[in-house]
Amino acid sequence: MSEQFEPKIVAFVCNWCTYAGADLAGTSRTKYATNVSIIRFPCTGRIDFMLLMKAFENGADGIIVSGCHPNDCHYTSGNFHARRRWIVFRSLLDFMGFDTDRITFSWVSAAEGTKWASLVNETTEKIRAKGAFTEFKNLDLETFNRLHDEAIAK
Amino acid sequence: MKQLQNKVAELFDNGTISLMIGFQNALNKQPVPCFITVGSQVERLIYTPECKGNLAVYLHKIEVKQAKKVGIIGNVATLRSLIQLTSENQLGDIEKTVITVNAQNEVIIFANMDEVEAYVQANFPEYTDEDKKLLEQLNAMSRTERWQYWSEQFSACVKCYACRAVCPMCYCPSCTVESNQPQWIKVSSETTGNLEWHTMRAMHLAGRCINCGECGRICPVGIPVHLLTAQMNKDIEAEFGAKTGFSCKSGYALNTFKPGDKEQFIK
Amino acid sequence: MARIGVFICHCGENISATVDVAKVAEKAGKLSGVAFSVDYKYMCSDPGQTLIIEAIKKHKLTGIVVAACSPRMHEGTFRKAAEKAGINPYFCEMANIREQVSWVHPKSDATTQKALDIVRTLVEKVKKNTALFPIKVPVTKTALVIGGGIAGIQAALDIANAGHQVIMVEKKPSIGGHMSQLSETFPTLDCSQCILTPRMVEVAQHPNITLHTYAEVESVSGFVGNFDVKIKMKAKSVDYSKCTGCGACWQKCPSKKIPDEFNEGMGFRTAIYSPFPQAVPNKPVIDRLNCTWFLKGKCGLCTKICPTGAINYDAVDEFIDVKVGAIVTATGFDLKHADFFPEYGYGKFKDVIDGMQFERLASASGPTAGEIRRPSDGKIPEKIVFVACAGSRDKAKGIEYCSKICCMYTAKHAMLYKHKNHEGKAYVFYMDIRAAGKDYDEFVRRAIEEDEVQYIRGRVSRIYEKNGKLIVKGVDTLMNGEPVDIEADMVVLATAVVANIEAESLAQKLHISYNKHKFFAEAHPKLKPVETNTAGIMLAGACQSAKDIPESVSQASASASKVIGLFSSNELTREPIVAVVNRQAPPNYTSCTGCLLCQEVCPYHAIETEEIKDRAGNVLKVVARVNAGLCQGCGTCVAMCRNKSIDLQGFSNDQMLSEVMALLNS
Amino acid sequence: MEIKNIKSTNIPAFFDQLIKSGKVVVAPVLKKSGKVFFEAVQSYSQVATDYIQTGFSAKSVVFPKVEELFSYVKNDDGIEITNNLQSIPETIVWGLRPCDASAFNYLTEFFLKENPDTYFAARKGKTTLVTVSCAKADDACFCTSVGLNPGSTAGSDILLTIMGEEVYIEVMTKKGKTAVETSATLFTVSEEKNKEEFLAKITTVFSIDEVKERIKTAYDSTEWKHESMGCFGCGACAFACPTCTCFDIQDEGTQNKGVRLRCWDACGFGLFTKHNSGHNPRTNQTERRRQRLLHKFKYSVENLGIVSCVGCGRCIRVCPAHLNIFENILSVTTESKGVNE
Repeated sequence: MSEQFEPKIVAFVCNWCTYAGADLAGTSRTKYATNVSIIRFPCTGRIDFMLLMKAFENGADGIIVSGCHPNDCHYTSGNFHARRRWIVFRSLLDFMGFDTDRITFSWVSAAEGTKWASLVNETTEKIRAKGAFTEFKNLDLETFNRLHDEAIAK
Repeated sequence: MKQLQNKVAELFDNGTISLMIGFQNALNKQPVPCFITVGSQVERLIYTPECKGNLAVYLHKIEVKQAKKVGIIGNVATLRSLIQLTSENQLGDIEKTVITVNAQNEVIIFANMDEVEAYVQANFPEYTDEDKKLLEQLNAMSRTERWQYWSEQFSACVKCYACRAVCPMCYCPSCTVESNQPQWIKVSSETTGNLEWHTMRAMHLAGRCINCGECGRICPVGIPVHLLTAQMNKDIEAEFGAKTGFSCKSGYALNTFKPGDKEQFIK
Repeated sequence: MARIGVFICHCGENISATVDVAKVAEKAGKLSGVAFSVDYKYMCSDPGQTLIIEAIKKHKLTGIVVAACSPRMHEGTFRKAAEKAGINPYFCEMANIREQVSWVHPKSDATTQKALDIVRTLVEKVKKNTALFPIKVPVTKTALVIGGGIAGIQAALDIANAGHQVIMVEKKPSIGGHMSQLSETFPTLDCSQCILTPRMVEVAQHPNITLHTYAEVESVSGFVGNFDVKIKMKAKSVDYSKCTGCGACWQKCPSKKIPDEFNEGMGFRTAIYSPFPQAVPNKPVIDRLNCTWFLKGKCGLCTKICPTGAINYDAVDEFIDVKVGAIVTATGFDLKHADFFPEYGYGKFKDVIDGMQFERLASASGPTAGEIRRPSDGKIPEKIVFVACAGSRDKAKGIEYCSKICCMYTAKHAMLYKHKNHEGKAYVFYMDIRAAGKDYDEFVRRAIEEDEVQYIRGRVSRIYEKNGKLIVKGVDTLMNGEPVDIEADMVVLATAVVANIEAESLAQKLHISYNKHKFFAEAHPKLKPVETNTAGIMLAGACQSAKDIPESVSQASASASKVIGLFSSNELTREPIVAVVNRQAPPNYTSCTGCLLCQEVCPYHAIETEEIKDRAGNVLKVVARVNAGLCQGCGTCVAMCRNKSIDLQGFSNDQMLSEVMALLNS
Repeated sequence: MEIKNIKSTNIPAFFDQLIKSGKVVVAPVLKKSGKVFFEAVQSYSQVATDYIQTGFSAKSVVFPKVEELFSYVKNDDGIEITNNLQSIPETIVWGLRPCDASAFNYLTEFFLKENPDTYFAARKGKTTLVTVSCAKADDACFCTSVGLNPGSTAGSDILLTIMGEEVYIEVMTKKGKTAVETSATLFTVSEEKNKEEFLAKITTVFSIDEVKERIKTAYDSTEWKHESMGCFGCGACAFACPTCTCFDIQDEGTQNKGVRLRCWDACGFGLFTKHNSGHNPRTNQTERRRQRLLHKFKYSVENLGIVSCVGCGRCIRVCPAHLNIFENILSVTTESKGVNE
């Protein structure tokens, strides 16, 4: 039996809602997959799209971006700004042929520990089914010292 | 041509400008930028439909800023740059005199930015047929084909940053691509880093790019980088109804929001 | 060179049961830049903190990572420990390996690996941390109290008595709130107005309190210690500096048939009116929507009659700007009524009333002078049915919460009725009796046992009229669900307590959060029950959730003590998690381009402009500057600044990118 | 030097023999963008023949845009360092122009004269240059002004000159000879011929000797400012240039593994001379462009005795602002005749 693929997933979450929601999942002892690790931001508004790019470049197979539901933002509008940024970013990624399905956007409130757990599980399953993210790695192989390495590979 | 030269000479004579940024003919018959500092040099000035270069970018040059009173000529794309730059508070320190030549070959000297706005709004450009075709082709591709297309394009990028250098909207004194603390993007030119660079550039210009197309036109390796921002502008206009380089007071699509922005992609 | 200490907490067995803490400590010890690593049973305990402090000193640590519970739990604890050991507290980070690892994953290698990954991530972050120092901001020692009900009154008096200035804003013509409408109060049955009105007068006469009635908060800007509030003074059409409150005007006013809000529509008032006899201030306002002068342009009787010439039809809404350091929000609640209970016939049958209407009927100052008479024909009812939980705890009605006060006031109503009509019969339909307060259960027992109020556990399905009687159809669940039909003369619904209708718009002005029922949200349900998430704004009373009088008063006093605490020093210390615009050597001075596209993004209007000048005073460029007093540290400006000229202290670009890299590169 | 002939119809056969020899063959390829670039190819059918000049020069064969100097891995035993020197393949560059070939002479001097550069030496030692002389030129070409011509053999291992049906072969070096020997039967011995009529006619725009002399005092010319006004400060000219050698050493990696890279850089970038303090000795584009041009015509002459501009005209063709190097040189040397301002 072949070992099942365990994707690496990074979650970019806001401190006030989703991080607290993830804490609640813990306090409620709700079990979920180990594949997702959280990086805590003050607000979804703080999440720079470049950090998502860097996560993929450094080997993430999938990403979760999650914050407060609309109108619930601790800072009143950070999540609204984030939402607009993601609308544009997704359309750019899609135009470049990037699989935007590898990024899961979500609103998880401080009260939604269960939603957090199922979000993690569903995302893990989705990315597991997609397999490892190799597009960036392949690019590097393709071009690094291109003239020469290609020849050596032959 | 004579009309333009006379009018510019007049501007020098009455002290309205001390520097004129325009076009002149050069050896390979291509119009090239020229910088005129005295009225007697105006006979170098030309303006033809081939003068597509976006001279607005020069307004960020320290030497130009020092001239204070600057005349600048350009097509609608250039005028849009000026509008967008005004909305981003970038032209406050220059007294500029904006000139264009319309389809009837009349020289227009705008009295103020309101007039520039009115002219731009009346002559708001469409995407060029070529760009339209390319965008259509790209959008008709499957996602993986697009990925293939762009990875091949970006693998040729040498990070000469000519795309950035010619862009009037890329005026940051230090660019994030050059930041090394933290290092967002590798200095070396390899495809992932190149792709990150162009992604970042497109995101930073999304909703700000005025579609002059210079970046794609001048790329020494022929990457049509302008298509990225062109597509972004298309999407942003469709999604949020925002036009770039349209009004000095119109906002930036990405620093505002509507509570009802779409979110079906958010779980 | 960084010398990081890593401290892995077992949290008893909460962490060590599923995470191999010894292995995490061992592996963490090998990470580059880590000088010390240890695991311990309870890091947050005194010996645990001592261990950290000693390790910092002994190993000359430059930063620490405590891998334990959520930073939301103990970040403060460990930062203090770091500070005690002599390093800047912001060189302490917490790796959450309890709530987000040990409690959610089974014991396995993957769980231990995840704990280690998180530790490594935070080690890399802390390496990029910088020393941060608390921000000091001056405090304006004036408090704004929004709402003049019992909660607002209590808060205002407490703050004012502590020697600070208070500005009270009340939207109605008089303070007093719902409490002024009540007849008697549970569980003592003392007269509500008797205990309230002296407090109202005290507010009006207090030298430290400025009272603005018939006024509303228009906008709020600024930040803790330094709020700028615009107050809308609605046109009263009466000049209070001239008015003596003699009452001649409202006695003569010809528009007399206006339903009286104070009496819950069961009496009438005039167009120029003071809401009730003990109103504070006891001066009238003109209800322009019902005044003949304003409707038809004629009448003017009150002007003619006013002995001091105080009537001013030309008065307009005025706005005043005040500067306050803290805000107490005490805007109270509303009761659900009209059309919410078609099955109970409310609004259709005159004798189906709500609890507040009953209060007015029972009140000596009410429309029946305290005699309980039914609204339809003025007869004294022989049978009254009280329905508790009318709307509350009813998912179908969209209100799943308990309104908390109804069990008690229903018992009180039944009692009051029985005291006034010894022969009358009182029935109470209830779901559960929630009488958990001092002397509360005794009170309910008294109603049942001494006053013979008949309690029926079950819900009322329908109320209809038959032969001049109200037929109440319900079930008695204690009698195996046997149907119960009662022919009543009057029905009183203990309708649900809901948020003030203007709560949402006020919350948006104040930038405070609220729950889905529009009740304002406290900063922490247990530990910060009176603060909001916006520093300097406190909650008092039923605007937060349904509360009775003692609870509202306690919370008001708690809010007041928070405000007094805030005002106890001349400046306020704020967390330095704020955005900053970078500074560079000339000739750039800063990489900020001055595009100012960030200004629009900031929810707190914290981004200002700054002129950069050369030595001769010439302006070189205009760039952005963050007002550290206003900035709340969300970082939205940081993510949208194209060339990273703005960074967020504590969550800087360098830190966040290091975290991403470290998490993914083992 | 050996002189040979080959029928032009046999060129593909010769080319395929070179590929079969197991060496990497880098040749001009027409890209989708309509521009011609050097690329490793597998057959002659991929090779572009109708071009004046490739977009970029062939310098990347010996001086790649990104070159790994070494890589390191940290493990329990310590740090392990490895480099690629041993795996650099034998490479043939096909179809470069005489100007480019002569640029290799400059590159060799630059990298090997003092403190020889191991990486360059290894690559150069394994590279054979098969040059094709120019039958066509454009307005940007000015090799004749810098002492070269469309048929120069300088730097080449083999120079091919197409003379109608015949191709005239000048085998200059041992490496060239080895290349020819892969298909010895295709070649016939030839007598020396005059290539002149098969070469492009290129206008000489200035006398290099005069320029070399006058530029000595051109540093303070006010013309630099006028000539550099249009310069945006991108690196297109430097990256396209066959003799620009600016590089930047970059370490890329994480805690436990990484590489040290040599990447192309350009003295025209504002960042090139920027100090950590924020101070930048070259404050504006005028100074940066002057540096680039003086390096080509003055500093490299002083240091290595070579004018390091080969007149290929690439910088003129790629410049987004259409700046023209020889016009610039002419103007700064003309104006500064005699006096310094």
